[in-house]
Amino acid sequence: MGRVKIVGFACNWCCYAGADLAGTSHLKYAPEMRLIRVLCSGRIDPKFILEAFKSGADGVFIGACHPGDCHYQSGNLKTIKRVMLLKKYLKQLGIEEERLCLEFISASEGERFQKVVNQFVEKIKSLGPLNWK
Amino acid sequence: MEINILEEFFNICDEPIFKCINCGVCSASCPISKFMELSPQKLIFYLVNNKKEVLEKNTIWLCASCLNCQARCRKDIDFSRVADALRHIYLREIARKKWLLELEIDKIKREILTKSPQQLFIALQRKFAYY
Amino acid sequence: MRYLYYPGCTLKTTGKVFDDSIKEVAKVLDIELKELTNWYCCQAIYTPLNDAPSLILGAMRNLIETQREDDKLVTACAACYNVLLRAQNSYFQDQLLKERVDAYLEEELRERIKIIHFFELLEEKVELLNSLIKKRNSFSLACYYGCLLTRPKGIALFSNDINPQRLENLFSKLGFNIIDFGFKTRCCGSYLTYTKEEAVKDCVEKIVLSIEEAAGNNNCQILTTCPLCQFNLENYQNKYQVFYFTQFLLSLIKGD
Amino acid sequence: MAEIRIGVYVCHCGMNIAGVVDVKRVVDEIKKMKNVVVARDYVYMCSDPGQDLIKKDIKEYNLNRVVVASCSPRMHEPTFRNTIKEAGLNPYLLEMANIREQDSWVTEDKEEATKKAISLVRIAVLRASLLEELYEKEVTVIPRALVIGGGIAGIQAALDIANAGYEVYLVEKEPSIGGHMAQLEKTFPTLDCSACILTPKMVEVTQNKNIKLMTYCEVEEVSGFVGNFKVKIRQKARGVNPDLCTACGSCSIICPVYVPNEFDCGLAPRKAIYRPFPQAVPNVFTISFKDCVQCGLCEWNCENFAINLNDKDKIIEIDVGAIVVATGYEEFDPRLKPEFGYGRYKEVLTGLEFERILNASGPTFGEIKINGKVPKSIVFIHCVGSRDEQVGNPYCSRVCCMYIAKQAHLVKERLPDCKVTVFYIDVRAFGKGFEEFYTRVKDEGVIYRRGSPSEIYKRGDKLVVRSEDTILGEIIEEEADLVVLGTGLVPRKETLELAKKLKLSLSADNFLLEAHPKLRPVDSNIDGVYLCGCCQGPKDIPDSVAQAKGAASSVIALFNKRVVTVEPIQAYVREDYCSGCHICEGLCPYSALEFDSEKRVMRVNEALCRGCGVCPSACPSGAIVMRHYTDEQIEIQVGGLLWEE
Repeated sequence: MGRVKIVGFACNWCCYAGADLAGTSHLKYAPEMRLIRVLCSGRIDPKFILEAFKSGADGVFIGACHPGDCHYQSGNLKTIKRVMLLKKYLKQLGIEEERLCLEFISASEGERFQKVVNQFVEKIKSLGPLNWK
Repeated sequence: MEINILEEFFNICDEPIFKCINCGVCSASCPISKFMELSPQKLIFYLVNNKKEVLEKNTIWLCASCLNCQARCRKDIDFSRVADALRHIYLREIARKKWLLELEIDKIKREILTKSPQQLFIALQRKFAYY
Repeated sequence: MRYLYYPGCTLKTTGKVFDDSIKEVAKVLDIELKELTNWYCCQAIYTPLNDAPSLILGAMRNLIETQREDDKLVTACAACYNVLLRAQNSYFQDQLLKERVDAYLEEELRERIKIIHFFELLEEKVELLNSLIKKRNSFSLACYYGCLLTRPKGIALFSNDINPQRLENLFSKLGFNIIDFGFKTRCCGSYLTYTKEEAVKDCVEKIVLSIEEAAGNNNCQILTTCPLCQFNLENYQNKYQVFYFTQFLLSLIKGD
Repeated sequence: MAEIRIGVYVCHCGMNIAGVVDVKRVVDEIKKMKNVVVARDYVYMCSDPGQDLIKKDIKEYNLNRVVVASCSPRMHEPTFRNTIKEAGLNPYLLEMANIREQDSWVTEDKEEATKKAISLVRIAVLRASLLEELYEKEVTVIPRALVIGGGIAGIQAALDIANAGYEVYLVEKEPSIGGHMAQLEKTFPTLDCSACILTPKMVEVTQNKNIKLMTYCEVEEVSGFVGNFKVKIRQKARGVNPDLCTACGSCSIICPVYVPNEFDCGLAPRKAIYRPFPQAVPNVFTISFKDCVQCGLCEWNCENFAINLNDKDKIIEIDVGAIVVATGYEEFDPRLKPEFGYGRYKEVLTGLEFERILNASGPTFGEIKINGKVPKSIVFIHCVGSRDEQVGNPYCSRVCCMYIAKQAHLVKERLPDCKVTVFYIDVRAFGKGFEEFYTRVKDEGVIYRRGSPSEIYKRGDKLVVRSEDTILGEIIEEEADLVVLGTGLVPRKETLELAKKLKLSLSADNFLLEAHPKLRPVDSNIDGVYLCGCCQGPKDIPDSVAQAKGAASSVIALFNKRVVTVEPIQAYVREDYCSGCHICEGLCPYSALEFDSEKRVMRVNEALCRGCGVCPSACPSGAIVMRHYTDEQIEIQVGGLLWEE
């Protein structure tokens, strides 16, 4: 089956608003993307991501503000570092690093949200389900 | 022959012609638009309205792909691609060789034919015939 | 420096003057041009249709050849330059097209080939060039670019498609008076010579008018970068002399 | 702990949700979940009957958690929080599932959309079961406002706030307030003299005791939040003491340096010590130090000793409760469209430049002259830099159609024999009195031809405008002595920097983004920061004034409340888990984490914490808890998304 499971995290101020804009503009994207709202991408503890992979996620998506635009000054910069480190760790665990994706999407980039989500879901579909236990 | 020109067009070309606001900047910038039976802007308007007459106009054969219009188009439409696509529709659906039918190669002045750059002749062949 | 050189069909025949002058200018500037061993016709025009990948095969074959010899590619013919560049660009941008084209090719193009116009090499050596010039004439220069080197925006050699200045800059550094006219990137009429001669006449007339307007009383010569422009401008007007820019440079270096 | 009783409410939103998502199925699925006492669907949950339904159920079923599945929480979370508050529940026991913006509107397949909706509602229910009561805190508002930008919008906003009895700082980066409106000759469509209606307002600003006018100043840094902003303002070195200057002008007369006057769009010169225009407010001179040669003549000539050539920039710090951004627009630079020859031909002017030519106090004193000659034919070109994807401005600038009509009218009025041709693509005369004005101008003999010109070149001493008349279908080459480009409006570069400082969002066209395009047009994405005028998007004077009044009344409403409630979404430290390792300390952008040296643990300063949650995700011992976004609450959502269906 081509069905994949994806966990999305979005910061309230940029990516979540961008996703809402994609909605108000009626831009269709892959229904596999389901977002969990957090106030800042800096809230995303690496353990949530590992937890997601452990519980059967095939891909994890993080939407943050563009560097320099963070509502909380620098939360997204911390996320960048965490994600970079986590990708190395994932590789060691035998998970393709492409399964974790960090994208910067501002509140006005509804179209971009649609594009990156579709690309990401496409990518995960081509990688197939994660067989990791 | 019955052809749905719009459908045929979108089969081979994805220029966003529906974005056209008919401002006419393409016609104005075209150095040869005064020799055209339909100016580029009008041609796109005809095409958008699915009029297959576009294939009978000399416009598509006169476009030399100089991209002057593309450089100025407000909506980023490349007219030369539109003309190319229509040309190909004509050559595939109506006649394989446009220039043999109408142009009569013998009428081209001999001194032009011998002096002119090779690429000119190849370009002409590529634009006017389909093998 | 050694480069692979792609002359194209015209420079081997009716554009021989251009070819010869390029080779000689390259020689005095210590640029080694080695002709691409197996070169094909670039197919003269770039026709991007969704269902006809064969229309860029010629250009792609040349790039594959270059890849085999593992080098940069220098061309001077404006049409070849334009076609090679645009073909390569769409090959790398359009995944579907790439797959279709690859089906016809013996090997795929792994990464972008650096395609250089001969003019860019001259720009780097402007000081050497200056010292080599024996005699300067008193003519003002009108640099006519034509369409193929200036468009489409973004990938063309001269990024400003309406009022490019690079040729002007080169020749003013060499000490020439420049005529800055309006129609320097307007189409010369191209192959309409065969099918609609009056259109070409009209185009050339407009270009000449524009030069006349800007030149005033100055003695003026036209420099071209393209065999097509050269032909049309030579053939349909007799007010000004027309030279390839390399041809003109060579005459300065030779001093005749 | 009391039993958790959740009520779930799925909204149809008319057909917006129900048209794609099988609402009944969602309800049926959710009813099966643990803790769900009642689940219902209703056509408009946000309507009064919808809200009453929730309130009734809370009473009847003794609910203690509510989940609403409808539109984005960014839209209606406050509404439903209020609803359950009225029914006696803590507002933070509400959870929303976004099944409109992030489901029904973005999913084509109905089956997929329903599945996604079930999954989204499911995680909302799971999260709801872990929600805790939180109590909002109140913070007093500093009843002082900052207005950035002294154009017509900024002036109007400042006056309205000041007249309501609150103090206002009005900051302007130029030496005088007035903005672009001061440069205009007449205003469309009523043909009021622009200066005559603006200058009284400018004077009112100086006379109003509540307004502290800060010209030649720029905002340097902003921190804080609604009700309590701290702003650093740079007072640029002016070289003249405004309290001593009598504006006699003797300094300017003797100054030997001539530079182009920005106010006249560079068409006339000014001195290095100058006043942009005679009606400037404040009426004082300013030295532009980038032009000044430090000859000292002005200092020597000033009788009041007002001049100080060693003046330095100063930083002023102010505390305000609200900020109004009114930074305006910039004219599009037509050099980006080289085919129009702007910058190459002196006879090609921008709209604003021609406005100065028409202006009685402009470089030609209102005489329409170009190169010293009266033009016999003038061509206007619409949409230069607007509706043009080549230069990245796909939007319509909204004012060009009408200002060209106005300028064409003024030309016809002053030079009846002059041939006036206007090249347009569409004429957008949408405002009050616009269409009538457009008809009047056409009736006066202005020729409107439909077509966008492709280039302008010279033939003899005439300019030739080449265009297609798309109605006639023929190519025309119109000769003209003067061409006026209908240049569009683009966002100011400085505004982009200011947006960074204030953390404001931008819309796709790079203008500032309003909180909601329809319902919150003056609010920004930051509480306590309001937008008005052209910084939010191109608009004409009445629209700018209306928006300024809207922004001002939002500020006044905020000040009248005296307090703002702060969301209690903050971190706290569980002291028995904290080892005092200080890792969190350096991460906090607000320095809200302090070390308690007695207990040797960290502590969150609640006055500073904004609730971003960077610290809890870094705490190695899990001692920091983020209220309303706890680890458990997020993890249960992750788990919920991955349930096997």
